[in-house]
Amino acid sequence: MEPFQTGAFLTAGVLIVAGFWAIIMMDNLLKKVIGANFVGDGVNLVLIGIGYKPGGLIPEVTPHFHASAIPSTFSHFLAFNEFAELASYPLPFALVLTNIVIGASTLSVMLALSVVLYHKYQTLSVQKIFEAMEED
Amino acid sequence: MLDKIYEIFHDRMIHKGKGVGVGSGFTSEFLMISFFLIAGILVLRTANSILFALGSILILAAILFTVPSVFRVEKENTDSINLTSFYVAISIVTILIVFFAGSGVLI
Amino acid sequence: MFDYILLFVVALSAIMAIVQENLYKSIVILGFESFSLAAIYHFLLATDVAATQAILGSALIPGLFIVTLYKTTKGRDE
Amino acid sequence: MFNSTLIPLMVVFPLIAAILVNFLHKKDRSVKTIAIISSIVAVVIPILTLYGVHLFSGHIRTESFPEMSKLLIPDVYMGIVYAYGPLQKILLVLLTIMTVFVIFLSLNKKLISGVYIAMIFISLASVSAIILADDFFNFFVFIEVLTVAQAALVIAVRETKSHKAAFKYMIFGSISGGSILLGIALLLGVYGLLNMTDLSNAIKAGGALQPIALTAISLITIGWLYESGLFPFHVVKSNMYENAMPEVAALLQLQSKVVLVAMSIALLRIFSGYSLLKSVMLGFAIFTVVVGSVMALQQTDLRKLLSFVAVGQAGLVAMGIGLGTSFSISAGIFHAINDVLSMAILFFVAGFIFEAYKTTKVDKIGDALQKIPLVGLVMFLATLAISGVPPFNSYQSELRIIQSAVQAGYAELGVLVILLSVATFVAIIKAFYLIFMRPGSTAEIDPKFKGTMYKTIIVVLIAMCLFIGLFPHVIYDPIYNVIVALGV
Repeated sequence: MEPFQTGAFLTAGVLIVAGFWAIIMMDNLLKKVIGANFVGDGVNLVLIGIGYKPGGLIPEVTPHFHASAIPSTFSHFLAFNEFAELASYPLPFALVLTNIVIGASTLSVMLALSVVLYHKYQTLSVQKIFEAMEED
Repeated sequence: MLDKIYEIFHDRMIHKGKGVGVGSGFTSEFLMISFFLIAGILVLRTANSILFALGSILILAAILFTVPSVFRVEKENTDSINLTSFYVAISIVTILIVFFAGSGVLI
Repeated sequence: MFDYILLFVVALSAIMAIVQENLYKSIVILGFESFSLAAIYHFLLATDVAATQAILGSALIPGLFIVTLYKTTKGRDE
Repeated sequence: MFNSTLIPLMVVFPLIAAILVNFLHKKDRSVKTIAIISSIVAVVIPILTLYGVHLFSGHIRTESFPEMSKLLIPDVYMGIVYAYGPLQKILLVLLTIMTVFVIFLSLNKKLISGVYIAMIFISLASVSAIILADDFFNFFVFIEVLTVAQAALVIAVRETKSHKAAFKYMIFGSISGGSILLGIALLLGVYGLLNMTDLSNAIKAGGALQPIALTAISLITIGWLYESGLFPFHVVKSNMYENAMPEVAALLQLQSKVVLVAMSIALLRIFSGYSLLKSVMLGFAIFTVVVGSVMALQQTDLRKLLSFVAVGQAGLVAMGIGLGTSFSISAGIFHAINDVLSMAILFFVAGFIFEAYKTTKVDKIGDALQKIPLVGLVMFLATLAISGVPPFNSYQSELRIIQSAVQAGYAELGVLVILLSVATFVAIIKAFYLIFMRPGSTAEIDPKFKGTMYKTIIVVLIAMCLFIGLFPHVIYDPIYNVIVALGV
């Protein structure tokens, strides 16, 4: 494996562990939400790292590639097979785009809920909100 | 012995209002103890190792000494987010250990 | 070399954002982390993801966090 | 016309309905019309559709090349695939019929708005997609959408308790969503595939699992625990049921049981040769059964009691699936269907009582049998049904679960199932006695409330329970054939 890829996976591990730590251990509501954001970021980084190919082409940038490349006129273009061998693997990128959007929407719902809970209890501490006596 | 248990249950149940009687406390206690017995028998029967068997007998004895175990279960299952987080962490670790050790990767 | 430094920055800022006491600072660090992550996506040859992450992660999400923080503590220290 | 091209319509149609209803927010009459028409159409679509496989954008199976599949299985699917068979048909018809009932009950509330109905439609669409999808990432996306939609349905109650429940649900949802996606990412890294059928073939061809694949299994199992509301997450799930409106709670327990069935089958299909997974499922299921029924015995609020009973019954379903023989898996799925019906009756009764008395505390209400005799009778029958008394449906499935436990060599679990049904019966019949027969009520019944819709629906549902109990083979045989054909 390429060293940069290994580094990306290690960083993703740090992000995921830090996020889980924040979700499970932290007392502040916003810290928990920040932790959820970090978990999402770390998973995205793992997915992107899977698709990486060292020194490869960017699959979305088309000038490298033409389906019917003719050497005389389009000498700088590649045929599809050649392009597919050189480019990085684009499937995880599509997954990550979806996941970023889902993560942002979940995050906004959680933030809205924490505002509502703050207005009720006048605190952001999980201990105080969830251990408070229930009044009917 | 039985009077004492009845009194323990009565004292604990009295503040929960009319809805919960001593009978449901006894039913759930019976369910808990039979669950631990069943789990012990299962482990004894399926695991062939002496260590497992001894360990399960010890845990069983320890549980049978703390008879009103229902209240403990109830205390551990409140709406609190912290206790749930704790059990989630424990379960994640348990699942990882079981899968890795059971497939012979760790040991 | 720059890409490795970015990886280190992301890992460090994630930990700092979580151990930070002041919520404003931790949100600023969160935005910084998201932007560095977008740069890493660029080095990992995922330019479209990098653009999305740069917009969402370093503008929208910290903005939402700042609004939430303003609505909750209203300048009071906690 | 009635062919398998209708398959994606089961997901797309509720989504379109949701968007329409969402735009018509606050125009109550048109919201009602559109909701009723589109929910009935949503029932008709799965009945009319023929069995088959839908390939999105026409990507057929093609030869693999090294970039795609790192194990070189002969051919792979290139696009997203939806598969529709007898099991999917049963689950989808159940899901859509129950959604129609819930929408009919919700339409007469003051709470009603376009967005609320839209969330019900979105959750219907995502559960349909979870049932149909043969693609792991599509599965994950709709699980996340389902989490947000369910949380929104609970938030709409606008009480602090429901806000707390929804926040807890979403926080743990981010743990489970991250776990599932990380598991999918690791599987994608090892095998280069997302399609479940191909993944299963590739894992079979690959021999023993590597540590990375083991990590992936563990992470996806954590997600499975959350989605089905088993042991560490049972408090979160029961809190959701308790704080939603009771009829929406019926919908939520239906959805989580259907997701439990769909996700278990997906897991068992992908890691079919891996027996440790079944043991882990079984262990967590047994724990959930015991904790759920013990907690149900301690409650004084009818809604809270029913939510813990629902969690315990989900554990029973997972126990059937975790035993791992084809007999026990089909018995578990059959029990999921039966249990959803009888649990829904109980939740609708709770909804009726909540509407009539404005509370569900069992020690405040009393003497209700003279005022609402029909509801009392149906609740008694539903209690018999859920605790497995012979003419009703749960008897058939619990008997099958006990038989399969004995056949699999775990006779003790049969004893545990009997104990669970006794505990369930005690818990619910106690609430029934206190509400309907105990003299002296402190809460007053609302004289204006008629609840004709509630009464009609619970009578229809108890008739369905009785029908399945008398003719179990209509439902059970297709399930058993599917499970045997899957060979899990």
